[in-house]
Order: sequence, then structure tokens, then C-alpha cells
Amino acid sequence: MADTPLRVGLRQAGPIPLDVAFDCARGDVLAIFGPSGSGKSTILRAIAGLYAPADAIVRTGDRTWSDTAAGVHVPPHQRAVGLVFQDYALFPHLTARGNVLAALGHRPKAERVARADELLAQVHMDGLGDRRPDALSGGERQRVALARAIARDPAVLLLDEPFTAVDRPVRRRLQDEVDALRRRLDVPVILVTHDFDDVVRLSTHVLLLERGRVMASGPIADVMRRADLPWLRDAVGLGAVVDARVAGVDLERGLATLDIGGPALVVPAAGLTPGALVRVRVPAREVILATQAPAGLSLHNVLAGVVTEVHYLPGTSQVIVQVRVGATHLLAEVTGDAVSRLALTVGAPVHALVKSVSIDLHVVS
Amino acid sequence: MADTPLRVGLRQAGPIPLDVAFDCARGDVLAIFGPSGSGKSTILRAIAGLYAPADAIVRTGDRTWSDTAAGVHVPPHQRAVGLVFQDYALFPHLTARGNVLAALGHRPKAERVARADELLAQVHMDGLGDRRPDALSGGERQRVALARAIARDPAVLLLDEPFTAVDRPVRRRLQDEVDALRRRLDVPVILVTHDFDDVVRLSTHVLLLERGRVMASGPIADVMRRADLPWLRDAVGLGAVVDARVAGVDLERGLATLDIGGPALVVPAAGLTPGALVRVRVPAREVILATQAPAGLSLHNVLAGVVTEVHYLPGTSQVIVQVRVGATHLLAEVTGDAVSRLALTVGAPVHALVKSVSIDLHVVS
Amino acid sequence: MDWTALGVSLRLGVATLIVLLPIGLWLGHLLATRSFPGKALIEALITVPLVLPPTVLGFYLLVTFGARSPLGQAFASIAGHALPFSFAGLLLASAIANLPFVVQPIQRAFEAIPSGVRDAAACCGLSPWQRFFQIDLPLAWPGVLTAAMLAFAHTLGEFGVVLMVGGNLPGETRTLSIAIYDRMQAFDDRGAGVMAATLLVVAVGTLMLTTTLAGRTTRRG
Amino acid sequence: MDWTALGVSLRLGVATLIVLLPIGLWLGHLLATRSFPGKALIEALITVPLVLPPTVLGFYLLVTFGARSPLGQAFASIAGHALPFSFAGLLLASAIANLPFVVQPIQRAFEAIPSGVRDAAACCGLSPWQRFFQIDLPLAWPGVLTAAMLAFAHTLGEFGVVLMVGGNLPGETRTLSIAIYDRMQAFDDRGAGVMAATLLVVAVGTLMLTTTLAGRTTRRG
Amino acid sequence: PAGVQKPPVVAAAASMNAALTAIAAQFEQARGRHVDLVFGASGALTRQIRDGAPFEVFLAADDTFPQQLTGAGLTRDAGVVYAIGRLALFAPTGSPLTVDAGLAGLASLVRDGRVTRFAIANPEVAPYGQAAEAVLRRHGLWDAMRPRIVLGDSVAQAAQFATTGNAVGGLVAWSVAVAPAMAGRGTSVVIPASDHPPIRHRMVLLKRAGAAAAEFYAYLQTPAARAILKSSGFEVPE
Ligand SMILES: Nc1ncnc2c1ncn2[C@@H]1O[C@H](COP(=O)(O)OP(=O)(O)OP(=O)(O)O)[C@@H](O)[C@H]1O
Ligand SMILES: Nc1ncnc2c1ncn2[C@@H]1O[C@H](COP(=O)(O)OP(=O)(O)OP(=O)(O)O)[C@@H](O)[C@H]1O
Ligand SMILES: [Mg+2]
Ligand SMILES: [Mg+2]
Repeated sequence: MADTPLRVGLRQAGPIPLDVAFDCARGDVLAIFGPSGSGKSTILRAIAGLYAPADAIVRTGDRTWSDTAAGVHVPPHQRAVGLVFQDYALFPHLTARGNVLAALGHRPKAERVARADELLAQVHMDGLGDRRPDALSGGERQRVALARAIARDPAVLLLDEPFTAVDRPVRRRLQDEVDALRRRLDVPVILVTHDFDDVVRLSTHVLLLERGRVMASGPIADVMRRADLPWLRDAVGLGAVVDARVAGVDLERGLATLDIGGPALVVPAAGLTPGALVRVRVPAREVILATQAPAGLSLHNVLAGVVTEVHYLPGTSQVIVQVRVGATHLLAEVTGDAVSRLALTVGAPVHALVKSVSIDLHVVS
Repeated sequence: MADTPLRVGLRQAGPIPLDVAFDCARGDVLAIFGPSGSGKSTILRAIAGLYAPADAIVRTGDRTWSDTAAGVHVPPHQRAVGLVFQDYALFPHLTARGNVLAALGHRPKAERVARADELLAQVHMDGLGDRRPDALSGGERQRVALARAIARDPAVLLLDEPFTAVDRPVRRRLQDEVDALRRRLDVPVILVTHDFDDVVRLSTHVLLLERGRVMASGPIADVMRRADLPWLRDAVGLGAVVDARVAGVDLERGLATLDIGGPALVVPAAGLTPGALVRVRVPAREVILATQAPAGLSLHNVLAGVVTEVHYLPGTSQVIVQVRVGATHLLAEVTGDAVSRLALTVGAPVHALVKSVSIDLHVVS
Repeated sequence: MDWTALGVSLRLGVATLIVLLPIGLWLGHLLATRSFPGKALIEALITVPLVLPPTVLGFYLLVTFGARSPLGQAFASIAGHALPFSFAGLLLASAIANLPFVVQPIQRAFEAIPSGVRDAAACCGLSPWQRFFQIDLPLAWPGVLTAAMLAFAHTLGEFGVVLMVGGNLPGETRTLSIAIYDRMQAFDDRGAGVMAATLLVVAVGTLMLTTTLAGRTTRRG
Repeated sequence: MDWTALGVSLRLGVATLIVLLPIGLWLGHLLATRSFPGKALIEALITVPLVLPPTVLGFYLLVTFGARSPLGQAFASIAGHALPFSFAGLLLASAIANLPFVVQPIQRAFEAIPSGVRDAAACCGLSPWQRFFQIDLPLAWPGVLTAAMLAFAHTLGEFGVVLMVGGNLPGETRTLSIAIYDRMQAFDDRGAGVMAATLLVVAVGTLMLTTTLAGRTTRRG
Repeated sequence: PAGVQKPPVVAAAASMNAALTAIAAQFEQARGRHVDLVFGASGALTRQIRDGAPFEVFLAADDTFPQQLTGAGLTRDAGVVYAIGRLALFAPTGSPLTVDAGLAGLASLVRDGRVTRFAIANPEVAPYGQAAEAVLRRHGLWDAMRPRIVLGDSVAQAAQFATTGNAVGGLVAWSVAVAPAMAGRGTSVVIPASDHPPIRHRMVLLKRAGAAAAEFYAYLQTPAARAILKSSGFEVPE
């Protein structure tokens, strides 16, 4: 039935080793995160039907796209996927608009051009619709590829490092577009990225891939509060990811309070309205621990909690301390020196100090 | 003479508007930073001789490569540049090794293969030398492109977003390779990137480009302490970049102290030796200001200083406060509320609180 | 100057393209995109019309489609006239003789399309037919143009096959190249020269026009 | 079976390739990489040997390089024998007749190389010559192969030009296609058939071998 | 197709080109009927007729091809010999060869080793070639000249080898040598008929022939036509 998630199971010994199985529900964004060469693009290609692993199951809704055991392999053009290729794979002979139009075949003829221009505007390519790919910059090409993938109104959206070639401000806007889209279309989205900002801002679930195998997977908050994933720490730094609701907004002071199921979290108010759902990432590096509540600081958040885990990072002098604050777990990366100085052991009461502006925050809805 | 820097002056009205002039000395790394479509790749292509703007001057050492006024245009293959193309532009019919070998023509025949394998190992591509580009992942291809650009032992190294397709740990290692190389070859390096980590870890100078025009340029520390560059803030967040020397290392506590020309900065000791030169970035978001020195914090750095500038960010409730600490300027991004609460005005004494682990730090030599 | 013969030549040239291009596109695409056992053999067999001396090829075609063959009789009973010594027969012969010029360049052009672009087309939901017309064909256009130019030019110049199968009938199967040959056999060098010059001017003009027009609309940039 | 004639044919086929491929590579590369006024005209002019009926082309070559022309006299005084009715003359005629098959496919193949790859080659410090041999030529290989196959096959089958310029001298200028034609004219269909079959087997075998071998070493992946 | 009456097609050996063109013109003038002329190699035309070519009259340059067609039952009757071909020694302008009916000039040239190339039609396929070989053998020149002889596909091509100056001369059809188009290209002399077997040209009326074709066929045997044949370098039988 329609609520069956996208279900993927891929397995083969070589030439590209694969051993993954995961689901992705409608409206979920699964971020596949992993070292270069770990098989991320290959997974997307297998879902799209462009690559056929020895052993593959791909199901979406009530349709089976691949099932090697049953000999099913629906050809790519009959799978309603929108795929942003890592190398864009634009049609060199078509203009930017023509590239997008090529994926609009399912729409009535009369609206296609208007729709293509609308999509190009969404990726901030207004006015460049008549250019061929070879007269576009790298980032512009990538945006055309994104617009083309969206154009198909796909049942599954597959994004292979879709924002690498654009600057951060444009990237933020594109992230928002993809987020809005995923909500509007209510489709599963799989996002391959090396940029953790993409993961935090877009994804609901994370899958950590290494050499074709799943190292960790689950809802982003669960995976992110784990302290035992060395590659993840190298790649992005650890840090808690928390979904919260805006409890109140103090426009005069420019501050808002977030309900994280315990003490309130104070953040800059810009763009927030009461009741809004926000995603917050509190990087472990930026959390300060204190045994007594300090005074006279520019800091707004002094959160009382309890140490729940102390994880010494092998080969460094750093320690990851997990602190339960109300219903939430925060991570703090501190020096071993501080741990011994402040006698931080499991069960010890502690204050977690968090600068309001150091919190990565974005509005979910 | 040999010490003349790379000198570039490019000017044209269209079709790609350009109006830039800059120098880059041997051993310097100039990061060109700017929005997608601002002309970064075009500048690199012009230096390499692949694109001829209406008005161009490119000089390096005592050689003139381009001088439109004098009618000089040395063909690309006679310019000793190593260029990583944004889209890699690998030779599709050659293996990874073959791609690198193609740029080793200047070396004696006998050493070429060994040298190619050495370069591939430097970009962590050991064992993949026999693969053609179409059997490599995106990040692997990009690394071949980097190895090929380095292979030529160029007089000028031009890197067009050379690390976009690799994960952060590999990226760090590649950054180190490029840094070591630039030092060994003692050549000017121009780096185009959208990733500020690249800028901080690699570059000595920054050039901010918008629509083909220079918005700001200079040594990285100077540009980074400016509070008036809105695009830069959106793109990377502001933050002071400071070069410092390791004054002492306390292995027992796992901490090191850095001499920044005033109070010492305490950072994790991992990998540091006394006397080493390090580059430190202190993100404005992570600096806490306090009117009185606090106690009982997990925090190591409480730096006494003086407010030198207060810059209200238009359209937000945030304020950038520049604080002179000894010979260094730090930036702190705080809320307007905090500014009024703590009465932060120019000339006011203040303590800048910096978590040791929140400091981006890498060893320069 | 034998304008009628020029007319036959041009009609034959155009008709050959109309018949041959679809076949060439189909076969070239097939050979470029599929791999199957015996493909190398088929590729080699396609060049057979080139390997045989034209008159010999013409003779074999005459025998195959002539009045005495079942094939020829079948055609005659349907069409009401025999295949050889008619424009239709000429066209058939010309199509066979020109097959190699058409298939190979088109095949190469299709082969040169990067697989990523094909993949992207499929992921845009384009069916194989839509892919063919919207992506493959435009990208292979220079190769198709080469095929068309070679086949058209060769049709104008061919006379061995055409003479044997067509029988040199004025207004029906006498092409300009046969007329030129006739003039030359009659030692009318002047008349032959005038016709040859006309043929060249027409051919070179047509080809120039085609490349210029086709080049302008399909430049990859 | 006239083995001598087969020998002449094969020698001619190989020699034509040896003469023509360098010219085709040079011209095809020039036309693919440069743009200059009159390029469309040159491209169209290259097809002229195709447009002329072979015998007519042969006649004009006979006049151009014959005993009465300054060109022919110059050659004769250097080589000691006249160009027509010699293997050298045959080769020249064959080269001219096959020029269109060689230039066009090679030109297209060079044109299809992405400009980024050429740029990268220049930035690797490769000189134009090195670029040509290390990058352009391998990438254009399928097109060069097509050119070689078409020219080789057509040389085997050509007899109009070759007969006119060669004069049908056994062992020197009598190619197998002429021999087949002669047998057929003499109503020796059996003899002609045997020779034609031999020619086909040799040609198809050679072409298959070439595609297979060349394909194996140059697959782009 | 019904309605329009197409003129009959007359197929003839290429060597008949000049003569037949003149006769057809005269026929048209005299009888008000047009015939289409198609020229080709006799062998090729024979094959085409066997495979259904719409020719109504066939004028061969030899005797045997029409007989083959008769044997195959494609002709009204055995046809008639309408002309007898004669051979001529031709030397292009500027050639060292002096022409004489006894081939003395050629023989001395051969002796001096000054024959570069000498053109004849291919004896394997062309009656004029067989005749030329016979003439050279008769004069004892064949063996010495063999390596120097270039073979034309037809007698016309042999003549072209000579007229373009690429052969010192050739033995070609007398009808070719006297053709108006050859005027001024060289000198020629007719070879005695006794030096080679006669080259009989037979024509046949094909079964499919209509009234107009039959009329032309008959016209070819009238004195007017025979006169033209004679002046075109043929002998005509009694
Ligand atoms: N045709 C092939 N034959 C053998 N190995 C291949 C082939 N294509 C890709 N690979 C290998 O498979 C592995 C996975 O490739 P894939 O493109 O899926 O990686 P990825 O995770 O997307 O990496 P990146 O982040 O660098 O894009 C890589 O190590 C690559 O070298
Ligand atoms: N052939 C061309 N004709 C016209 N405009 C062009 C052409 N090629 C590139 N441009 C435009 O020139 C501008 C600069 O391109 P360039 O590739 O230098 O940008 P960039 O700064 O490298 O961008 P990115 O970060 O996206 O790679 C872009 O807006 C692009 O659209
Ligand atoms: Mg990938
Ligand atoms: Mg760029």
C-alpha cells in the first residue's frame, strides 16, 4: 500500500562490495554519509535502476522496482526517481531550460515552459535559462541538475552531493528548497553528502557507510549522540541534534526560548515564531561544563543536568561527556584536564553552558 | 627576477565581466572566495592561458604569459601551471596512473612510473592506479586530478574547488599534502573554494570576489577581522584568524599555550611541539564576553582585553564586538541584549572567554 | 546538359537518404548500444557492398531481384512492374550500395555519447523512443550528417550498380553520372566536362549549404 | 582464382591506408580544431571524388597525371616511369578516390573530444604533437578505425578509377575487383563467383579481426 | 502505365554510339518516330535483357551475345548481322608512332624499345580486343609487346588511353577512330580485314518489341542506314 516506505536491500561481494539494507519513509530524508569510495553513489544508482548489484531488492509504495530473486528489474525510465548525478550529467546540447523541460514530459504541454522557468528560479538560476551547460559555471550547472531532478515530481528523490559546487548562502537556500519540496511531495529523499551542514539541516535519518557496509543508522538524534563513531567525529565533530518547539519569543531582547523537555534553551529570536518546530545542533566543542552556575557572562544558557557518560577519545587528550538535561542529551567535548579538575563522573551534577549564538538552528516548520 | 610574484590583472566588460588585479608571492596561498558564478574558474583559466579576456596581464617570475597590450599570449602548454579543473577533466582513455604520467613528461623516463605511484599514494589512491576514470568514485577522480596537477612540478598551482568530492578526514589529509607541496616547491598557489575550512587551513591571503570584482583582499588575518563583509558572514561566519607560536606544552594536562602577543591562549596539546607555528581560528560565535572573570568553568581561556569596535549586524539582533587582546584582535558575536546588559562600548574593558577545544587549530610548520 | 538526368540523380540522392537514414539510425543505434554474439561479424558484413566491384554487386542484385528470381516475380506481381529497370529498383540498389557509408559513422556517433547522459535521460523518465529523439539523435547529429553527406555524394557519383540495375533508361533510371559516362565513352569530352562541372557545383553547393545550416543549429557550443 | 590479383588488391588496400591515414588525420584534425573562412567549402570539396563517376574521375586523373601533363612529366623524370599504368599511379588514384571516406569520420571523431580534455592536456605541459598522439588520437580511435575500414573495403571493391588509371596490367595493376569484373564480362559467372567469394571472405575476415583487436585495446570503458 | 506511348528503347554496344545516334536522328526525321538509345557493354546489356530489361532492339558488337538471347528464347528470330567491325591503328598527336596498315612503324618502335604503353581492348571480354591480339600475333609483335599492353574495359577506354597520350598508340575500332569527336586527336589507319577474324555485329528484335521498334529494326537494314554505318567505320554485309 501507499504507506510502505522505500525499502532497499543490496548485497554483492564485488566488484563494488555492498551490504546494505534500509527503509526510508515518505517525507523522511535519509542522509548517507561515509568516506569517499564507500559506495554511496552506487547505492543511488542501484535504486534508480542504473546499476544492478548481484542481489538487489528495491521496493517503493506497492511497486517492486528490483528483485533479483524474482527476476524483476524495472527499467530506469519507469522508476519515478529524481536523481541529481554527482557529475551533473546535463544534456550538453540543451539549454538549462531544455534540460529541465526534458524531465517535464508528464506535465501537460502548455504548462511545461512556465514550470521549467519556475524551477530554475527556485534554484536561483533566473535569466540563465537560455545558456547551454558549457556556458555555465560549475555551481550553476549543479543547480540545473537539481532543478531537473525535481522537475520530474519524483516518487523518490535521490541527491548525490547536490550542493558541493555552490557557496554557503546559496547552499542554504537550496537546502530550504529541497526541504520544502520533500514536504510538499511527501516522498522519501536520500541525500549523499560530505557536508554535515546538509545532514543537520535536511535529514531525519542518518546512515553511516564504510566500504559498502552500514556502520550505524537511525534517526539523526540517536546517531548523533553516540560518542563511539570515530570516523563521524573526524568527519564532522560530534554534537547533539535536538528537535524542539519555540516556547516564547522576546522581540525586545531579540531572544527566543525553546522547549527541549526540561530547562528552556535561549537562542537568537531572528525568524522564529512561537510554536514553530526547530532543529538545533549543539556542537560538543562549544559546550562548556561548570560545577557551579557562573555569573556576569554574555552567555544565556546555563542548563543544570547530570553526567550520563564519559567517553575518553583514544589517542587524544579530549573527552566526550554526555549530559542529560531534562529529556535531552547534550554532548560536551572537554579536555581530560577539565574532567579531572571538575571531577566529572557519571551521575555527577553539572551545568552545561551553551552560548545562544553558537547553536546551529533552523526552522523545520 | 625570480622573486617577482605571480601578477595577474584581468579586465573585460563581457560576456563574463572581470575586473581583478592581484599578486601572489612564492609560497603564498591566495584563496579566491565568492558566490557561485562570480568568475573564480574564469580567473584560473585565464592564468592558465585557456581563456583570453579582452584585457589581460599574467606575469610570473621574469616571464610574461599574457599581455594583451603587447600582444603576448604564451600557449597553455608552455605555462608551467598545475591546474585542478572543477570538473576534473581526466583523460577518459587513460588509467589513474596514465593520467598522472601524462603530466610527468618533464621527468626522466626511468623515474616516471615510480613518481606517478608516489603521487597517487599521496592522494590516498594506492592500489587504484590501474582503474580508468569511469571505474572510480567521484572523490577518487578528484584525487587523481589533484595528483595530476601536482605531477607537473608547476611554477604556479591553481586549484579549482579541489576537495569538494571527498570526506572531511581525506580532505584534511589532502590539505596537508598541498600545504607541504607548496612549501617544498615554493610556488604561488591559488585556491578556489566554497569551504572555509580550506581557506583557514591552507591560505595566507584571501580575495573576495563578487560578479568579477574584488570586494576585499589581503592577508587572511586582516580580511577575517573585518566585520563589514555581509556575504562573508553568511558564507562562513566571522571569526579572527591568528598565527601564533606554541610557547609551552603540558603533556600531563594535555594542554598547550600559544603566544599571541599578550595573554597566552590555552589549547589542546595534541600534535603540538614547543616552538611550532600554528594557525588558529577563533569563530566569533564561540567567543563569550564577560565583564568579570568567572570561576569553576570547564573553560581555559579568560583573556582580558578592550572593546575596539561594536558592529550591529543589519537585520538581525546580533552584534559583532571586536576585542583587542594583547597584539591580537578577536571577534565575538553576541546578542544585542548581551551588549546592553554588559554595557559593551568601545574602550570598555572586557574578558573574552574562549573554550580551548572550540578553537580551530592547525600546525603551519 | 542533360537536365533530366540531373533530376533523376538528385531524386535518387534524396530518396536514398530517406530510405537509408532510418535504417542506418536503427542499425547504428543497435550496434552502438547493444552487445551480442556475432556483432563483429554483422559489422563486417555491412561493409560487403563496398568490397564488391559495383558492377558485380549490380549484377548480383539484378539476379536477386530480376525477372527470373522469385523475389523479383513477387515484387512484380504486387507492384505491377519489375523492380530492376525502374526507379524503385534503382533506389533499392542505391540503398544497398550506400549502406556502409551510413551505418558506420552513425554507429560511431552513438557510441561517443557518454553513458552518464543516457542514464540521466532515463532518470528524467524519457522512454527509449523519447531518449532516441531528444537526446541520442541530436548528440549524434554530426555523425548522422557525415553519413548523409557521404551517402548523398556517393549516390550522385555511383554508376556501376545503378547502370546494371537501372538499365540507363532516359528519364527513369539514367542518372547524370551515367550520362557523363556515356558522353565520355562517345569521346564527347566537352559535353562530359560540362555535365561533370554541373554535377560538382550542385553537389558541392548542396553539401556546403547542408553543413552550414546543420552546423548552425546543432553546434554543441 | 587469380591469387596475383588478390595480392595486388591487398597491397593496394594497405598502401592506400598508409598513404591516406596520415593525410586524413592531419586534415581531419585541422578541420576539427581550427575554424577559418572557407572551411565549409573545403569540407564540401573533399567529397568531390565521391561525386564524380569513378571512370570519369579516373579519366581526369589520367589527364592530370598523364604523360602530357607537367605533373606527370615531372614524376616520370624522377621515378623513371610514368604514373599511369603503374602501381604508384594506382595508389595515387586510390588515395584520391578514398579521401572522403577517411577525412570525414576522422574529423567527426576529433570534434567529439570534449574541450575540457584538450585543455587538461595542455595544462599537463603536453605540446600539440604530444597532445595529438597521447590524447586526441586514442580518443578519436573509433573514428579512425571507421575511416580505415571504409577506405580499405572501398579500395578492394573499387574498379572504375583503378581500371582507368591502372590499365589492367597483370601483377601490377590488375586488382581482384578488375579480375572479377573481367570474368563476369566474359560470362564466366562461376569464376567470378569464386573470386568474389574469396574477396568477401578475405575482406570480412580482415575487418572482423581489425574491429575485434582494435576494439579490445581501445575500449573506453 | 497505360495511355502515354513510350518510345521504344534500343540497346546498343558502346562502340555504336556515333553511328547509331546519327541513324536514329535520320529515322526520326524520315519516319517521325523517336527511339531512346541506351549504350553499354554488349555483355552487360545481354545480362540485363535476360533479367527483364525493357529493351526492344539489341545491337551487339559481336555475334555470340544475340545468339545467347535467341537460345534463351527472348528474341523474335536469330537476328541479322548488321555490320562488320574493322580495326584501326591509332596514334595520338605527338606520338613517336607512325601508323601504317602493315604495322611497320609499330614494329620498329618495338625494336627500339620505345613503346611505353600500347592500348587495346581486353581480349577476354571485347571482340575488338580479340581482333587486336590476333593482329599483333600475326605480325609477331604480341610476345614482345605483351608487358607493354594496357587493356581497356572497352574499345572506347582503350582509345582514351591513347588519346590522353598515355599510350603511344592502340588498336581500336575503326568506327572509334573515325568518329567526329576524334577529329584532330591523332592519326589512324585501317587494318586489313584479313589480318583478324571478322568482327560480326549482330542485332536482334526482342520478343517484347512493338511496332515502332520493329520499324526501326527494319530501318537499320535500309540503304540509308547502311550508308551511315559505312561512313562510320563499319563494313556492311551484303
Ligand atoms: N566499474 C567499476 N569497477 C570496479 N570498481 C568500481 C567501479 N566503479 C566504481 N568502483 C569502485 O566502487 C567504489 C564505490 O564507488 P562509489 O562511486 O559508489 O563511491 P562513493 O561512495 O560515491 O564515493 P565518493 O564520495 O568519492 O563519490 C569505489 O571505490 C570505486 O572505486
Ligand atoms: N561561454 C560563456 N558565455 C557567457 N557566460 C559564461 C560563459 N561561461 C561562463 N559564463 C558565466 O560566467 C560567470 C562566471 O563563471 P565561472 O565559471 O568563472 O564562475 P565561478 O566563480 O567559477 O562559479 P562556480 O563557483 O559556480 O564554479 C558565470 O555566471 C557563468 O554563467
Ligand atoms: Mg559518489
Ligand atoms: Mg567555478
